Amino acid sequence: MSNDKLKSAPEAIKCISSGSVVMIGGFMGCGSPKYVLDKLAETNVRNLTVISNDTDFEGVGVGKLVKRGMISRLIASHIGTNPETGRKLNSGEIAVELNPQGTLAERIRAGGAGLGGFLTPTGFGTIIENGKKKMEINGQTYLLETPLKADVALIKAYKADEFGNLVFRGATRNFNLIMATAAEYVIAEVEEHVRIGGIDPEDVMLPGIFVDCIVRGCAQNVQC
Amino acid sequence: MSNDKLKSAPEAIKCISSGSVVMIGGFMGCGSPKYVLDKLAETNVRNLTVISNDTDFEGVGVGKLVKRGMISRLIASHIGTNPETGRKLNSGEIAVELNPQGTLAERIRAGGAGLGGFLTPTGFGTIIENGKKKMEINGQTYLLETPLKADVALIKAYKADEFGNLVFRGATRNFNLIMATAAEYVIAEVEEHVRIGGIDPEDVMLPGIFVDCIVRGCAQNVQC
Amino acid sequence: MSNADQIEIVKRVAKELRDGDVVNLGIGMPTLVANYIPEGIKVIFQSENGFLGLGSRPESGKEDMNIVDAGGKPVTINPGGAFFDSSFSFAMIRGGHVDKTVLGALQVDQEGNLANWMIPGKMVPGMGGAMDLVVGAKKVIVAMEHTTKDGQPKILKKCKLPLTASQQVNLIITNKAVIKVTAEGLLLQEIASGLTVEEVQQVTEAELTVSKNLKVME
Amino acid sequence: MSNADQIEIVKRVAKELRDGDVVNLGIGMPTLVANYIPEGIKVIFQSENGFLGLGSRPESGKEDMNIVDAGGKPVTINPGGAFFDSSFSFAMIRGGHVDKTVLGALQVDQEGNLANWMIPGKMVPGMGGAMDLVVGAKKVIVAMEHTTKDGQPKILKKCKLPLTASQQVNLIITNKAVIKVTAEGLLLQEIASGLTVEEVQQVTEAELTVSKNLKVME
Repeated sequence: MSNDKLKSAPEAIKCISSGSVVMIGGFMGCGSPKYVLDKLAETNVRNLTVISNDTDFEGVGVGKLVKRGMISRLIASHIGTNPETGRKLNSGEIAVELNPQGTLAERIRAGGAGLGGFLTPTGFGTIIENGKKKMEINGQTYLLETPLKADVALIKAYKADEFGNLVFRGATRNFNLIMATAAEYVIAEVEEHVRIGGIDPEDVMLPGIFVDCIVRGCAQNVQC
Repeated sequence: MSNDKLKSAPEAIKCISSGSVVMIGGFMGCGSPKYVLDKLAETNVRNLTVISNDTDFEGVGVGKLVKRGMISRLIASHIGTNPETGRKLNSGEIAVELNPQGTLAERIRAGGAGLGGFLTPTGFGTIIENGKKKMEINGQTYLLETPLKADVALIKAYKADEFGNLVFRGATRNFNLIMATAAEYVIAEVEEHVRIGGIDPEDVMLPGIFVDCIVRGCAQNVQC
Repeated sequence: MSNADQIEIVKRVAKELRDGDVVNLGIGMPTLVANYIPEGIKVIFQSENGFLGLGSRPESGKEDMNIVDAGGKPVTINPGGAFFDSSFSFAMIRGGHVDKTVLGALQVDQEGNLANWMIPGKMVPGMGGAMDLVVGAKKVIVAMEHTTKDGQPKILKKCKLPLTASQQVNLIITNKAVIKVTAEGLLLQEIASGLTVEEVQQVTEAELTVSKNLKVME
Repeated sequence: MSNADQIEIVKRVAKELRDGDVVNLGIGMPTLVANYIPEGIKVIFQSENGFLGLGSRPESGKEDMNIVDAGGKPVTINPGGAFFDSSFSFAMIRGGHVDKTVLGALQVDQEGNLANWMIPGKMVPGMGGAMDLVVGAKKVIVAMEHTTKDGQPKILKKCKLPLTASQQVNLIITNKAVIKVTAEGLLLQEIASGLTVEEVQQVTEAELTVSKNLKVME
């Protein structure tokens, strides 16, 4: 087994083609795989279904994919920080499905965990319940939410070893960690890359079996 | 706010009374809060409902509660390592509900996460499905499993700070981490106790808001 | 709303917080509550993007872009804090491990219904974490100006905008009043200095029951 | 079962493993598979109590009781391994992130049903993680002696004991044969050296279809 999963960004993103379902980690740009997204924005793939918490800010990160018209369907919890997404929602260019943030996170976790769905109290009595099965358990009503999976997940971590074990910094775990469990192919953009043994098993935040490919990116504040 | 949640074991376990529902962490004794269990075994509480993966070995850890006849109901995934539990199951002294280990873990997580239940493929086509609602999602049949909660959770970690932030070692996270989220009152037995700031926020495995009380115990191999 | 009004609101909200509370502050005005925590109590702020122990804004030039609040702005984490992922964060929120959440509102009604996430055909930013927070937090405090900019009531008999959550609001704190949501309707507990009950009722669509212990807001 | 028979079985199981596979070995005989991994391939062992990278037994006196296998016995973790909690471990298992699991069986049948966790009125140790593993692992390999101690078939038309999982077994490896479970029933792919197909069928209740490429077990 070749332990080293390191690839160049253009090589890594060959797994994404028009029509792919792509999960993208990050929270308003924090912990977003910006370098890989920049490279993806240079390709001609179209008609992507993107699952991400938000669409970052206009023209940045996921926002680049929005600007270039690469996304036809979006599942997110918040698009307010990127007005262009709102405009494309209104014009019909992007079909947007808004999920409560906790429901979105839990649906992704359920996808990675082999669950058929879960019952949440969130959204009961709101338009979020439209079309969903309702169930009463111990006198409380819950909505049945179903799992989300993807063809590819683009995530960002601070450090990877050659096997793909990941360490995150600060609040960047957000959607990155769970998305890595719910996609067929996982590309992790990292700032540091070390040999096996360079990350203590006690410090691993996401085991390497979930990571298919590692791309060297840059620190959060720096342009690659 | 007094940040220091440190208590003596006898003081801590006053929250447990006859009839309490108690979650107990550990996996065949690994990561088991043995010192707190020893102290609990010296009390006269009876009729406990215990939720734990197993009942350790005969007369050890949870096994002490079994031996002293303190448990009337047990929810576990495996009792094979403690033949006394099997004998008390057969004699009717303990009502045992066996759950698949993944279902048990997920039910506890669901209890802590405010979910009304989840759909799992595990147990379909076996006696585990008896009395449970079945649902078909995308052509696969799942069982609806409901959350578990407890009055008290007894858990074991390696290190705590004064606020109750916990660090675990090795494979001892097992059921300890999730149980701390699913009980009204959580007692953490630890080997080391440090000031606030003594555990870096990046290294915290369970946030202190889940821990009500810290008891100084001993290392895994050592008798207190 | 005037700055002075905002500060009156957030100061009054801060008095609702108790020692040891785990609190999530919504973006906008609610974040200001952190500046007015009464002396002698310690509150732990939760940031739903993944940490506990949200601290003050970093000095200019010392920002760590790996640590941002739920509005995406750089912040700090206090000693004793902890980071985690989004599924754990919302397990915490939905599971009742957050004591109080403070949010703004477009509308709130006498049943404790809250609308604060969209205006159909106009503004659809998305609900973010608000729906989970309002359902999951033990106590939901709405902090807002009493009326809209053009003086229309925001405290209604029945919300007209799409709801964020059904029957979850516990307390409404505005620049004019403190109102408790009860099973019997809205209970006026405090009014701003210089106002009469009638004046508050006049700008409130829902009917207010006046508490026997009606006080002046401080 | 003789030690030699056991070793033949686990050696043959080991040949099913591919470079990079994530593998969970059931307690008992399956754990021996780890000793016979073919040269040049690297396998990552998962231990359902909470880690990846399960290594060899520690030297006597060097046991770390914080690191035990799913049987509660002290083991080691290899460099590149990782620890996690039980809910994450079973998310991994149920979610299809474990490539292969190897388990013993009391009975297995022509539909791929497996019974290995209880004998009513006699032995009720509990299923532990077996039900999740058999449902979740991409490939389920049963490793067992071909018959019971008194020579009764364990490979049946229909399991009589309570099932561990329904229709999940992919391959059965015994001291007498390698049998693939297909939609059309059991396919005999290999037989132990010195045995005839008839001899294997005689101790197998379910009907065996003989593969066109029938081989001798190695």
